[in-house]
Amino acid sequence: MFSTLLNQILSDSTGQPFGSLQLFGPELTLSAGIVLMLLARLCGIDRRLPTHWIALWMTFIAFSLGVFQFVEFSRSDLGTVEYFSGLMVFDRFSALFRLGLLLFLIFTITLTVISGIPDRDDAPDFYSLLMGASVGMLLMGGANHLLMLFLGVEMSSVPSYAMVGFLKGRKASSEAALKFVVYGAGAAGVMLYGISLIAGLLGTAEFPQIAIQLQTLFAGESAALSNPAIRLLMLGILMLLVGFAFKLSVVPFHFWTPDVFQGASAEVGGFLSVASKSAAFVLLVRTVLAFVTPASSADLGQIYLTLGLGIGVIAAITATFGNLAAYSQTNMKRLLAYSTIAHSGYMLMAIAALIVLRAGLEPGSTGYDDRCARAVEGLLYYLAVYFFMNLGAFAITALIRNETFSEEIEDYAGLGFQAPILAIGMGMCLFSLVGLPPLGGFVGKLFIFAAVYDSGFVHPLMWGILAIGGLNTVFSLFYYIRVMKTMYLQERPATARALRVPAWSYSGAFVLILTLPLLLPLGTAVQLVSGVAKRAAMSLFAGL
Amino acid sequence: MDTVGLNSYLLVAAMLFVCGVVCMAVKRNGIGILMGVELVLNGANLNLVAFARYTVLGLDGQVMALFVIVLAAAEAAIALAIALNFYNNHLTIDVDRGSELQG
Amino acid sequence: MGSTGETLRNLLTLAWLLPLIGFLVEIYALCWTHRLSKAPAYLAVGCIAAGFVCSFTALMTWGVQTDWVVFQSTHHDEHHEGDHHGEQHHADEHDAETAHVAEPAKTDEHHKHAEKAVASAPADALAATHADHAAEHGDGHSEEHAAKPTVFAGTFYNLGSFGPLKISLDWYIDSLTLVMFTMVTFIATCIHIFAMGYMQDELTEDYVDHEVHLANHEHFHRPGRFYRFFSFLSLFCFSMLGLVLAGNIFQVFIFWELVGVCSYLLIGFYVERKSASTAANKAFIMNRVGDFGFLIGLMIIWTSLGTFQFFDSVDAEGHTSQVGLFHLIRGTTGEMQLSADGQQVLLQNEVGELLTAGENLRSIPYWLLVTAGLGIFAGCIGKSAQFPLQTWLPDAMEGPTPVSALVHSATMVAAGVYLAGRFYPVFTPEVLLVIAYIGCITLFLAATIAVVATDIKKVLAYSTISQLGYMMLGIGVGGWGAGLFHLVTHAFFKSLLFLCSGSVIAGCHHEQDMRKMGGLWKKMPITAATMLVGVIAIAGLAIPGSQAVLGETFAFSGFHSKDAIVATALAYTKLNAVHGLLFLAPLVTAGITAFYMFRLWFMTFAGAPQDEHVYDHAHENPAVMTGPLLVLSLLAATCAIGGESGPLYKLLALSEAVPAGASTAPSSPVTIVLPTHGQVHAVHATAGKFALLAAGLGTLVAYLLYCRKALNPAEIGRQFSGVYGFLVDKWRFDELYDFLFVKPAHSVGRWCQGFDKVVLDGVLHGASSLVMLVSTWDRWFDERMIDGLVNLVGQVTGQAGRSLRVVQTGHLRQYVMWIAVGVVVLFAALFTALPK
Amino acid sequence: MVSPELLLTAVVFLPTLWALFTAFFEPKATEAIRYFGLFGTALTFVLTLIVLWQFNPELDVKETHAGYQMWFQMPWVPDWNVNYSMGVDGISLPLVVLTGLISFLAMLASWSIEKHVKGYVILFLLLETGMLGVFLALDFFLFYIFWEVMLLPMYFLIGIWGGPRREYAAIKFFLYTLAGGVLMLIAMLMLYFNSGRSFDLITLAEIGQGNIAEYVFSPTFQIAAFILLFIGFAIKLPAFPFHTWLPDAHVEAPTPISMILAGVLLKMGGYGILRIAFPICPYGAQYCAYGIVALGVFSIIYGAFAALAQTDFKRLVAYSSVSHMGYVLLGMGVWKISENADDAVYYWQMGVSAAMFQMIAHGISSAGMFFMVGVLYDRVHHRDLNKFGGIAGLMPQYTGIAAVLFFAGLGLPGLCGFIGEVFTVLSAWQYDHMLAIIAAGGVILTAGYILWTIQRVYFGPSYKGPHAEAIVPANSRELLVGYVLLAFAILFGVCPNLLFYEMNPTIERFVHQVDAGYDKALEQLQAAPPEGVETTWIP
Repeated sequence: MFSTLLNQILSDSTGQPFGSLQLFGPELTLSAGIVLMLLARLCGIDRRLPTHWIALWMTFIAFSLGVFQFVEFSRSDLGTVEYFSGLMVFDRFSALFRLGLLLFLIFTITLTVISGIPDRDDAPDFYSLLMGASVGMLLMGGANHLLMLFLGVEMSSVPSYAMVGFLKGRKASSEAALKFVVYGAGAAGVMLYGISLIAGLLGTAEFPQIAIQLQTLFAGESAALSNPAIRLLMLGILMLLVGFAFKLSVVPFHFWTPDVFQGASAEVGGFLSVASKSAAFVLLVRTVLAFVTPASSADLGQIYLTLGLGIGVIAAITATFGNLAAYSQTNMKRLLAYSTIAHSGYMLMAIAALIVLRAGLEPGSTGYDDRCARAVEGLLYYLAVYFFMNLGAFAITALIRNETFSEEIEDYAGLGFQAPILAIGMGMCLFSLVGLPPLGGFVGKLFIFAAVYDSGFVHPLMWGILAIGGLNTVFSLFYYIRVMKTMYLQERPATARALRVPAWSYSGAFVLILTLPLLLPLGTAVQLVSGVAKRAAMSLFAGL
Repeated sequence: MDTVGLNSYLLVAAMLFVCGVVCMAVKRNGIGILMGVELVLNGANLNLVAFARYTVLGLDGQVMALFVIVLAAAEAAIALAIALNFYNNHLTIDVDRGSELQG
Repeated sequence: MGSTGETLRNLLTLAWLLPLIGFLVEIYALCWTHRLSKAPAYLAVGCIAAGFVCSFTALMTWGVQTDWVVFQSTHHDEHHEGDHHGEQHHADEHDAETAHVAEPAKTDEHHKHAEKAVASAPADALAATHADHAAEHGDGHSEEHAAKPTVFAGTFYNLGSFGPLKISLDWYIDSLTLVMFTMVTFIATCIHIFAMGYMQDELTEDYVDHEVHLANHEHFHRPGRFYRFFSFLSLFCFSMLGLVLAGNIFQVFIFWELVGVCSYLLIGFYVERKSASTAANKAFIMNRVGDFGFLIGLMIIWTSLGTFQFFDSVDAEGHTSQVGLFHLIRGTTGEMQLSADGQQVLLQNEVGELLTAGENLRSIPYWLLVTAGLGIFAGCIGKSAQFPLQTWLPDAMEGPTPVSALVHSATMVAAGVYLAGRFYPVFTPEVLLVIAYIGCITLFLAATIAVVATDIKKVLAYSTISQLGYMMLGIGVGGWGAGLFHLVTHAFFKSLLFLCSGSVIAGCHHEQDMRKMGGLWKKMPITAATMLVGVIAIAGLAIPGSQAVLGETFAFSGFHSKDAIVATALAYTKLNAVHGLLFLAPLVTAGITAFYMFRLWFMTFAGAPQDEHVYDHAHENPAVMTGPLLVLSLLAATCAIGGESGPLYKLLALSEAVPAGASTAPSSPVTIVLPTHGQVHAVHATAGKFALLAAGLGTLVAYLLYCRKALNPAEIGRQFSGVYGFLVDKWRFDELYDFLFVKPAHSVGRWCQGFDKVVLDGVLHGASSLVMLVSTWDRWFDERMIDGLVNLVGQVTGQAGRSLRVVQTGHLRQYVMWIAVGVVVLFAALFTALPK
Repeated sequence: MVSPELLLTAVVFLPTLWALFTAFFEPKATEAIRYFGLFGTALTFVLTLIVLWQFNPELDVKETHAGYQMWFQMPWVPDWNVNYSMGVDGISLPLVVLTGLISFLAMLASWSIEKHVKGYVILFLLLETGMLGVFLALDFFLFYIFWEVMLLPMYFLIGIWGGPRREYAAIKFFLYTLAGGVLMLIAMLMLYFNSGRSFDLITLAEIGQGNIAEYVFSPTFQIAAFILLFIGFAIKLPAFPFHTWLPDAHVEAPTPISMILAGVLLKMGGYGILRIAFPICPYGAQYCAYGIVALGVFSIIYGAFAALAQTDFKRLVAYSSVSHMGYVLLGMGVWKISENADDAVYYWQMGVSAAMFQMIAHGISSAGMFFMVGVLYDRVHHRDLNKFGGIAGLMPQYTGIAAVLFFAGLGLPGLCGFIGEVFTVLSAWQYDHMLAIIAAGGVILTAGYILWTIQRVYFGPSYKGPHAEAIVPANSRELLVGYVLLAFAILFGVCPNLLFYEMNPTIERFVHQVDAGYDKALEQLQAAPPEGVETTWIP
């Protein structure tokens, strides 16, 4: 039995060309990297070979593996591969996510190297935590089981708690970490409780089984709230969603976000805001698709539709809240935290649209899968854009902090002409966050809005949500442009420290590499990424 | 209600959960809050095990519970470390003292 | 159209464009090279004189072409002649425009239509005229000239076309055009020459403007602007000639505005003087008020009739592609065709057939046509300074005197009358009535103000307004020829008068107050003599009984033309007794006119000098200024020779588009009957006697008051101080308009401004502060509300659960608490939202 | 023949390329950067002239692509059916050339910019790309991108190089336009999802006009879409009550940017209405026509009154823009459907032509007026109307040009403003008598505020404000800009047919197509009452 298991893990005993461990390669590489770094410190190698090189190289290897897998997998005709006896799943969707995440990791590590945030002593710990959290996120991306869902969430969260508190000797940092861990743990507890309810009710925790079990459970029974099973199920789903809401900082589970982002270093903030959100969204898509299937009975479909609309409303509230609350911020990181909340709202609209379309459209009607896939595609595209624009904003905040020792917006005055590369980069990121063409943020927002509009054909409330989304674009302009205004329209005080960040420095090059993709390809050569995103999104539906 | 059935377990688990949540909400001591977290997690664990026993969830539930226990341990470790850090900076473990970040 | 048309077009176009070329050269070349030489003046004079030669040649060409029809009907007795001209003209005009079609049978057809038109004409009051009319057509008189067109028209180029709608620059030449061209270019030439002397002092690098006082009590110094004056004059001549040459009403509007702006530039020539620039603004804006009406008229015509052209345009194959306005409204006979209920005016084509659109007859509602006519006339009111827009013209005297002579008496202000005449076929009787009354009010009102005016130019300005009122009245009472006749004669004597006053002013070193003059005839004999000619002309004096001796009344031009107007007015009043005022007012005013004009002359030239300083320095002007005076006085005396049998009147009358008396008064509240030529002629002698009597009386009073000093005018002024003050204040129109329009406009402007600032921006700012408020509220909500809620829940939990110490809030715990609260709230929400 | 892909792409992106090159200049080499930028705008202008030269207005419609010449289409985002598609017709061509011209002149007027010249030139050139792109794009997505692309450069151009209240003005401009853009975006999505996923303006217009059987824009749908689009464009136009950004933006913007704003940016509103709102939603347009006309008339009067109350020279000119752009709305809206007058459509055609003409004319005259204000401001650094006077004596040649340009704004015959204003008003009578009369009343007010301004600024014995010593006659660069604008003002005033010739065939086709589109929508409405928005879907 053990040999069978081993065999199953190592080879393609599931009848597929990809072995489980092979598919798990990038995660393994990262784990190996963690071990290597810790060993290196043990042996004192880190005094000669800076730890970040190990982190960078191992991540790069993992990335290469990911690329290899992606290419290989794209060549094959396989839609979905389950591995680790169905705990994990591999498809183009997760392959793409994996690529993106690893690339993001490379960027983050590079950023930390440039900005020098972990000092030499702490580097192994920091990078271990970073890569460990990434492993957790990778698990989230491929989770095919409620347990993996929980494990992924926790594995990504727990190292994050530590990273937030990494600015030693800073009150704010430790406070943020404590808040984060308590809040996170509480949310995780609620989520786990929800998972236990769902698993118990359905008698299964495997995603593909959930829909089938739901069918059998409610076969012949009314799926209305009068049915206690439904009440229990709803409670479970709600608690599950609370866990997601925490990860995504959706109102009213967002309270940790500003405090944590302000307390943590900008680099960590960037990592949290992009990677952890992306992973959560990817996982949410998977979860949603596990529950909401074309096979859902009409009653259940109605319930899901209501749920989807509810999520839409919450998304609208989140976006509005985030944008409004960002107005009165004076700290750049805190502002970006609220902006993160707002953008979670936008992206959650895509999820709402997905649920509404999935539950409300007549299964088998023309373009049923395609229309749902477009919602996911929009989300993916937005995540891709978000990757660059939000990391860019945090990175530039970090770089400016390194120069001016301040993260207060008022200290940015006149930077536009002293450090043009940083200011222009910041401008591109922020305007992309607003959603102005020809930057990627516009295209992403357009795709999401398109999906939301499309779902409006199912229920007009979604059009209202779209209108609020549009309005929010205008709201958001104010506080983003306030930063630009400070940088360009105000004079730098004579007493302020002059700074020079030339374009040909590492920082300059990094900013360029990070922000140019917003314009090209994400903003203009849209097809490049949108094609990939579309195929990835379609792969979620082909198998169902 | 002669026999101890699934519902009894669930009830106990629910009580644990609620206790945990209340503990998290009202305790000022950081460690106390962490204990609340443990209560919540264990409530869920009890659920899982009970479901494993009484429903078709079977072994899955028990395995999940095991994993959760491990995770809880890891989480507790990190949380304690952070609490220690907090203590280092604030010379207290009273979470109410940490209100520098707000607004 | 044949070679004559082209010749005429070329000549007049040349005359029209020469001043423009002059303007461009003056303003862009000579201003740099010849600022201080007279070259700009020579160029301007050359251009306008060449224009006069061209115009005169054109007049001759036209005469030859038409076999001098003007002079051929002298064998007829006068009654016949009057009627005859109207009829003949119609035939001619009709033929002219279709001459190239060369249809021999056309004339007969034309008559047939004419008869048909008569048969269907509803207005019985005019039946006699119609019968007369038709009979005239039958008698063959007109046919001898049938092949000799008197109207030539065509298109220069297209401004824009929209489907079948076309707007173009056209030309339209008939005897009226030619007379106007010749008159304008001639007078302009004289005035240009005069101005060379008058503006002499501008030929300096350091011109001292004594009217402008600087803050440091010095006079204003500036370089002279001799060249600029002449360039503006040239531009004005171009615009004025363009107005006359225009072949469609839209083009008239274009040049209408252009003469307006030239007038603006010339009034405001002394831009440093606040009064000058204000007067310029006033002139332009008052004109714009009139143009507002003009524009409404244009809109109605354009929309209802689909064309602006006076004439029928012809496509390449020789078919009429667009019937002109005159034929649309009046057909070939000069009669309007009304629908059965009298509410619609049916449109006709170039041979008098009714036009159809689909199955319906094309028509324009009668009231719209009335409105259109009133609108166009509103433009005339503005341009000709008629009541109630008369106030700008006296102020316009701020311009140099040659400008007043050319622009504000002889030509531009007369353009309103010209347009009323040109557009006469489109006017309905109701419009004519309005025109008559406006003219009537104006002529009296202006004359009364002139009586008390003391500024020599202001007197002339009011006299101009009054005389323009006469012309309007003439046109309004159906005396088309009389009105335009007066236009031409007035142009001569009024430009003469203004130039004389200019000569006086120049001779007295820019003193304009008549109270400081007196006895100047000794110092300036030529000016005094020529001005006397002008005064007699405008007063309408004649030698009684000379008719018996000479075969016609011996009088200067003004007598003849004013006589014609008064006679028409009398005939009109006889037919429409209700409107008796239309005869009485001009008659009385004829007396007043004579009074104030002689008052002017006596105060200036006769008696003893009132101001020694002025008198001592006064001197006669050089020949360059007196020469034009002599030439103009000759013409002022003789241009109307022969009266209504003379060449000028007959030349003009040839262009009369609508037969006298031809009109239809449908079911409108006012019934008006217009007099025919015959009816006018019948009362001519009577009217002439009345008019002469009035003028004589006026002259006598003036002589007694101001020459013989039989009474003290100042004493009379004191005795009637109420009336006197009222007249001196120009009937207080300026104050009224300021109160009614200017101040409210500024207030509304401020309101709009305030609305923008307070309401619109207020909404924006309010919204933004609301957002800020919500944003801070968010924050507050985060800090307080949640705290409070959590405290509450915490307390409740604590009391219900175990005994806890007093719960003290802390952020972190509240955050965590919110998880639980959130779940509960959301679950509750879900339960309410989900289907039960 | 140059290939259209290359030509039009070059027209649009040459300035961008130039901006890229400019980025490599040493920031201190200001003079070189200015000349380089000038060269770039000149080259772009030449390219627009080549487009003009290649355009043949008399070409039979069958030889063109639905009336568009130099049309091309390349897939851009095939998944979303977004195409890179451009072309010109009689509506866009004059505006393209105008953009080229005004940009060139504005760059020539930019010598007064002293600070951060490099950044200025780069942003200026990017702005030009946006403007040209808007006029050439034939794909809604592309159009929208260009539309929004202008925002950023404009924001910074006002915000950095503007006057004292520049931050406020810049954000106000940004906010208004972005809000309009969001409405347009929603409308764009509506159209996209109801047309079988098409952004192609030609296809959308065909559907809107009922020429494609599979898809129908129902009347209610058209009304909703039209209102969204219209507000989006009316903000840019700007029409009351969306106009308050304009005075602030104009006043605070540096002179060349005011020229661009008034000369080109405002035209985008009108262009958008003609290119998108009307053809795609004929029923909606007809439904709202009265509102459009009323709004136009109200803007005319309101702008004129507000101008009368100004004491700031530039603000006055800005309000005059509100007034003048009201004529554009008026001309476009006079679309009367009447059963017994078949030729009403010709009056509408005249209205549309005149509105187009007014846009061009206003582009010339208002750009000129702003430049004239700027020339004075450069010298005396204030704009208080009550503190001028006597400029005519001090700067005679400049005053001559200024007077003519102001008279062009006043609508004096022989100058470009006249044709646009009077033709629109002439076309309005058949639509509504009362509104036409009110609009005609605008001529009095216009004369009032313009003459009063001229009197206060140019006339009078002496200059009353500060910095009297700085008033020197205009230099040759300023005169060049002035004379070029003057020449065009006179040229179009005397020979309006030069413009009408280019536009008329297109506009004639436009009105007839839209008219027919309305009829079809009406038939549909009468055949079956609408029941909400219909869903159409093609994978």
